[in-house]
Amino acid sequence: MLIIKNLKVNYGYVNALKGVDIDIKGGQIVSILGSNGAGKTSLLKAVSGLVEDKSGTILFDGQDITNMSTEKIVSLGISHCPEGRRIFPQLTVEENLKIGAYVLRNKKVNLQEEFERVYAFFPKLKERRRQVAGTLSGGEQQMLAIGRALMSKPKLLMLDEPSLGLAPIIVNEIFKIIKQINSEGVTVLLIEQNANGALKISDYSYVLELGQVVSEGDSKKLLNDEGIRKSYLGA
Amino acid sequence: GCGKETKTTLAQGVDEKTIKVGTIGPTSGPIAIVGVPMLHGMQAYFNMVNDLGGVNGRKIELIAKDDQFKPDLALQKAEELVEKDKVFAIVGQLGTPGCLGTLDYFKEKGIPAVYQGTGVSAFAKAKGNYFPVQPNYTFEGGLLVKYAVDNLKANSIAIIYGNDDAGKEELEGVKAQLKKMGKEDVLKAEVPFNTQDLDFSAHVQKAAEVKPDVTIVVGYQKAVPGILLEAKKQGFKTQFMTSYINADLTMLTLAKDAADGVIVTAWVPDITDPNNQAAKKFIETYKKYFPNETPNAFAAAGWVAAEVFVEGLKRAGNDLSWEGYIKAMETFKDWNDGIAKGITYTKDRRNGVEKMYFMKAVWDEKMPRFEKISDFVGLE
Amino acid sequence: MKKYMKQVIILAIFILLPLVFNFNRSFMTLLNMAGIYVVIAIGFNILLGYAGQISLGHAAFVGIGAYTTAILSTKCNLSFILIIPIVILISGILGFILGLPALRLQGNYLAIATLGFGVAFSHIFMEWESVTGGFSGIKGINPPNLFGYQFKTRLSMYYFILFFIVVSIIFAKNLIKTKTGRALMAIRDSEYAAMSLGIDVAKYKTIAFLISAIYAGVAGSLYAFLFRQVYPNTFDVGMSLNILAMIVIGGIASIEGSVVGALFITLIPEFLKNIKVQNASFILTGLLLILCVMYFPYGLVDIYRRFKVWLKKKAAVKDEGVKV
Amino acid sequence: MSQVIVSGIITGSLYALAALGLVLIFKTSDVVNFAQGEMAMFCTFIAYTFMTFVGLPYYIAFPLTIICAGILGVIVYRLIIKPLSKSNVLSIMIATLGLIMILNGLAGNIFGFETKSFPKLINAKNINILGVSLEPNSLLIVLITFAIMLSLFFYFKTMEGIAIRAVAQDVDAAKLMGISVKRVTVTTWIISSMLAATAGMLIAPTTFLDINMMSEVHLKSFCAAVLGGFNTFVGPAVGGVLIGILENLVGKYISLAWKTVFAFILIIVMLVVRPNGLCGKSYRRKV
Amino acid sequence: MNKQALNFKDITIAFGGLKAIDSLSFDVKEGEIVGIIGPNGAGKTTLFNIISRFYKQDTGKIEVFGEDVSSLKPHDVINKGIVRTFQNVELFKHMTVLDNLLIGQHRNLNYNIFSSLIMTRRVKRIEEDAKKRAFEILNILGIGNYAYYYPINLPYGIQKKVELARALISNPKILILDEPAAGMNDTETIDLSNKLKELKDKFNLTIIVIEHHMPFVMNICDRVVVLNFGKKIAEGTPNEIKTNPQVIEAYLG
Ligand SMILES: Nc1ncnc2c1ncn2[C@@H]1O[C@H](COP(=O)(O)OP(=O)(O)OP(=O)(O)O)[C@@H](O)[C@H]1O
Ligand SMILES: Nc1ncnc2c1ncn2[C@@H]1O[C@H](COP(=O)(O)OP(=O)(O)OP(=O)(O)O)[C@@H](O)[C@H]1O
Ligand SMILES: [Mg+2]
Ligand SMILES: [Mg+2]
Repeated sequence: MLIIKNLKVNYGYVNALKGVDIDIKGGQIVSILGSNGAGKTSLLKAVSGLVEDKSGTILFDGQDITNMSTEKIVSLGISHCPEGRRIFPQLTVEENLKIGAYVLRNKKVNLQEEFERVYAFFPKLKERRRQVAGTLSGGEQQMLAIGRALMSKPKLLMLDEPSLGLAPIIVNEIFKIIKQINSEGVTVLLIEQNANGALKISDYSYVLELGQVVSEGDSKKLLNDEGIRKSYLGA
Repeated sequence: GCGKETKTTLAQGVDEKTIKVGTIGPTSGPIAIVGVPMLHGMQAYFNMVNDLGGVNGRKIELIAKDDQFKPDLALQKAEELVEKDKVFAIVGQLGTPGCLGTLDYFKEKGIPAVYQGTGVSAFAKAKGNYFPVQPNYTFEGGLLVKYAVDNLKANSIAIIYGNDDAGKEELEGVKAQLKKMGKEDVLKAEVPFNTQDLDFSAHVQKAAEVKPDVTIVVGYQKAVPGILLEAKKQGFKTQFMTSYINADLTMLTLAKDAADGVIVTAWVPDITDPNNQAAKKFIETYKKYFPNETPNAFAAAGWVAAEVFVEGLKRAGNDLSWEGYIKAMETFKDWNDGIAKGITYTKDRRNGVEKMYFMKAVWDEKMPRFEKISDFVGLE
Repeated sequence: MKKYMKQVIILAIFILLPLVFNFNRSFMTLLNMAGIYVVIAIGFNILLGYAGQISLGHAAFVGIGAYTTAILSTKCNLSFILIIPIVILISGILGFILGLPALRLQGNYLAIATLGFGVAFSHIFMEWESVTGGFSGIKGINPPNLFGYQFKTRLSMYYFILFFIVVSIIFAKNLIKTKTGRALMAIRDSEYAAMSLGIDVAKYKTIAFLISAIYAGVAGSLYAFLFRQVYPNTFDVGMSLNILAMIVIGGIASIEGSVVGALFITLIPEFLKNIKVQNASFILTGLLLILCVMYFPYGLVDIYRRFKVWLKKKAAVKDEGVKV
Repeated sequence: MSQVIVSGIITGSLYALAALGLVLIFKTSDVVNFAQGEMAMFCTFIAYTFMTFVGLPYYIAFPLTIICAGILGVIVYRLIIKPLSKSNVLSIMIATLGLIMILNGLAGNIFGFETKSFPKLINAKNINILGVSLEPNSLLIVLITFAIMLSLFFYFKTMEGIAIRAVAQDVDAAKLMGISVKRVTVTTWIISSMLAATAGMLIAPTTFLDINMMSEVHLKSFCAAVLGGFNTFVGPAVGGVLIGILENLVGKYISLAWKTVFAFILIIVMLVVRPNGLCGKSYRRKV
Repeated sequence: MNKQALNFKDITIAFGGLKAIDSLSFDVKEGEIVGIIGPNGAGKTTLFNIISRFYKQDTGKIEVFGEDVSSLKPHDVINKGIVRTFQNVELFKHMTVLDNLLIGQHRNLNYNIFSSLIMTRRVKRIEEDAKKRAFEILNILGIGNYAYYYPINLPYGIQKKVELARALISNPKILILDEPAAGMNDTETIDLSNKLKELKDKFNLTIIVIEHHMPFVMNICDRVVVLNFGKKIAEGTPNEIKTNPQVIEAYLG
């Protein structure tokens, strides 16, 4: 579904990605691990067309999206929940969700139903739906960012550290939600610092270090890999 | 004059073929509205003179500098004209700030300065190398109020004046004249406005409260029609009078019937009058050189500046030193050949135009016009 | 001493410039005006570039400096040695007052409040005739007099102004390298973090206004000494916007940028004036403003930085060449 | 008293009308378009040209000018705003200062420097209500201003409207929502240019048409927007009307000469009391 | 060890109708590391904002070493020895990491503006010392090589560390940290918690920390306070908390 070949990303003199190959099959959950600065965020930004200096090829459903504009990429059915939440602080919670469904604006969608689906995942958001998003607590904002990403009914959902700043009970919830969405046919590309959780729910995983893929494989296998356990699982 | 070791007495900027003349005024930005027509008026006159062979065989070259209506830039441009371009004279400089800002410098240099596009009385007092043409506002204010009291028999007068140099000097003039006539109590209301104002309802109300027989309005072209329209709206009945600044069709076309019956002063014979030869020449020449423009009062002012300057040149003949030119200018005695009438210069008399006449605006959809209602009159 | 070599050379160039080229008087006037704008722009950059506080009313301070000088010089016959401290005091106080609304306002709201301040003052200069002379302004300001030497010519004023520029630059540079300057930048980047680290936001915002007002006031004083007359319509909104344009064109948060910007904006009309098309220099100036922000988003000073990067790249290529 | 208040409301609605385009641009890009007034002036000249040189009647020239204004909006966007899309807000504001010079200069060269009269929307006899004399044309302008204000207000609640606001708050995040930032920005420039043209043509009968016709209105519209609250559409109307009334009352009862000074001091004081404008919502970033 | 460092007495604050903190009381002893946990939106950050005086509580008071600080201005809080980090990282973006750390020392630099204008010898010396100290702290946290970077270009985890360094350099007695380990993986988190313990001993700190990362909390905290809907629902050692059914239901899941 998503095929990335020899992807390189630079920020001025910094080579954030130095030739990465990744292959995501439809219907999978794929997770990407890596320590701070490994280039995980850069990878997602490259896919959704948010970085300028990049080379390589990115194919989505067989279509070359390497040089497409972000809005086009997104309208093809990729939804990207970015690092740092990036909710619209001066819009209300519900307006944030509404704009999440922007790509569906010309289709007949019952927005109210979509809201309710998200509110079912995150009841907290429903309580706060008229609140200006910028005044939400950190975790509430995170929920909103995830909820907003779900609103566009994507084919591929890319989540950049969704569990960041969430209470353990919600983290578990998030993983369940990801599973559920995946079971509805959505492919998921997941970046997580919570390597344990990510490896448990994903089918396949990549490990990035200093802009390169250093290992990859079935998530179950990686979960038992000694090196991985030491660097990411705190064991 | 400067550096006259050679036997010729020519001042800087003059040779056998040309006379270089400088002018300074705002020709870009907002006040270009005044600056550009005035510059073109001068240019039209000089072009005409040059096309007819120049003055004593010398063609006039006009160097125009843009001061953006700023006194500091005006001074800088003045220095450039005098010391770098080495012009013979400064003609038709426009704008109170610029004229004031360069006054000391030009006095120090002694370069002839003909026509200041401002009514501030400082230049009449400057004497020496200064030759104002345009009547100053103090004088005009006096004339207006004198006419109101003597001819219109006004017992109560209100003045609505622009809060700028022109308006304030005009007010001075009104007050001084009333004092001279011992009629200070006739002035019932003094209402200032800011030159950028759009809403004149308060101003008109204030004036209307004193129920004046005559209301004098002084200000630039846009404010006056605004006030007239507001007065019409409020049903304020009074005899309006205004300054020569508005003595062209602009006021009539903007205010339309609200301007009907307004009395204006004029010093340039009505440029819309088909029987006026001098004015006709102006309009024809202007249209020849600037076919896309309609000659207005500002353009006429530029024309007058050039006309007076060239008359001085003619009188000076070949004695084109600064002293020679100044001396020649001082021979003007009730000069009436140009558009402007009755100009007299002596060693201590530099008032420029000292006689004006009155006109009445007539609104007529097809032919809006001014009708002359008095002869040339002065204050004495 | 070696450390300051570059600065000394630049200063020497500026000292020798008018002597070598023997500029005519009107160009010297323009240079002097540019110099005065340099002082204003440096102060304004401290306010906008470093402290992140906008002002669209800075011409008022220049006017206050100029009028204070004019009045003290003509009515009280004071020497400039006394006038300048008084100007500093008065513009400082007014800067403080304008700083007060800034404590509560941000962005456009601050812009409008300061604009209002500027417009109000330009009317006051015009209306308060008994003090400011109304539209006729004030004439006859004495030239600065130092031990009997009168700074009367454009050249002597050039050096007089240059002295103030040098002092302005040194003070500004030292300021931003130390505690106060850093506190200003901190406020600009995050008020919350600044507060939590013990920076009194109100105090430092006020300081920023105060300092930039003093720079503008002193520049106003220099203006009065240069032209020896002042008129109200000089200090209008147009001037305030010009000052803003200077530092954006030159470089926000850069002292060198202030200098470059001030010189650029004051001198371009001089280079465009020879185009004999109606309004051409006005239109082209506008065009240049746009092109500048387009091609030099970090200001004209960025040319120098880019040049350095380019040099380094060249050097790097050479190094590699050696390796191979 | 009531006459000056009513007059103030009418003048104020001119300020408000001019401010709406300003606010629209601001809401999408945080940019204050200093050239808004000059765009209005330029478009009004276009309308004038249609009427006097092409000889079109007013009711055809008006919509035609609005279309031209839309084109002007596209041009401004393509040539200035788009190339600057990655620059900071101040740079764009300086560019709009440059645009003032270009438009003002060109207008002078193309259309000349004389002051012209511009026709009103409707020419009906003044009406008199309770001793206050009113021009029907002015009433119509007030109505139009409020109508535009309301439509903008509701437009901003629709999906497209929310998209515009989203772009203003976070460009990259907006792109991730599938919003074409370019399209949204060019749309707002088109609309705001059309608003400028509308404002210009409705204001010109009052200020008369020349290259300076908008200078004062523009300054005041800026004040109106800020006083009312720059991030709302109701704000400019409230601010504009308030400034209009305030100026007249100060002029009538305190001093005509000092009214500008008073008005601005009052604006500053009101802002200090309500730092986000009278109708603006305060939004403080949370940490 | 037993002196009271911080004492919250009956704190309440509401936004609109919602009580973000509701009659909250607890204290922190000198030298302790106290964890504050609770579901999202429980009021944890709000509590920190109250300590920082960004918000004023509606009722109740806060004592620092026995002194009521409710009337302090935000910029005075640091003078009581309290300094904080922020949940979403509040670095000075347009200043280098080094400059960020120099601002951390702002109130310790004792010279006035006039001496800095002419750059007296003393000013130079103080500045040099401040720089040295900045490097010391950066090196302790292992981020010395980032001194001349601008924060925007740094990965999130490093930014969090820079913020910690900036807080530490001001010689605080009480350090309050809002989710210091967010964005770090388990290994990095454990490293950080060990580092914090070390720092605590080295600088005699009292630490209050909000964190959702349970291994971190378990590893580092002497005591944990649990909030839910602005109310304290439990308080105790990490192990007690871990097994508290109320906490499990509301928070741990
Ligand atoms: N805008 C930028 N400018 C310069 N360098 C950048 C920029 N963004 C990222 N980098 C650098 O690129 C590298 C990869 O960054 P990236 O954000 O992709 O890492 P990451 O794996 O997502 O890290 P984290 O876990 O901290 O989120 C880092 O070294 C970072 O410093
Ligand atoms: N300024 C405000 N206006 C309105 N509501 C607010 C404001 N600040 C906070 N809140 C609300 O108060 C509650 C507490 O917020 P707080 O940030 O303290 O939560 P938290 O415990 O830190 O949560 P998290 O773990 O998600 O960061 C939240 O529900 C939030 O929406
Ligand atoms: Mg990342
Ligand atoms: Mg929080």
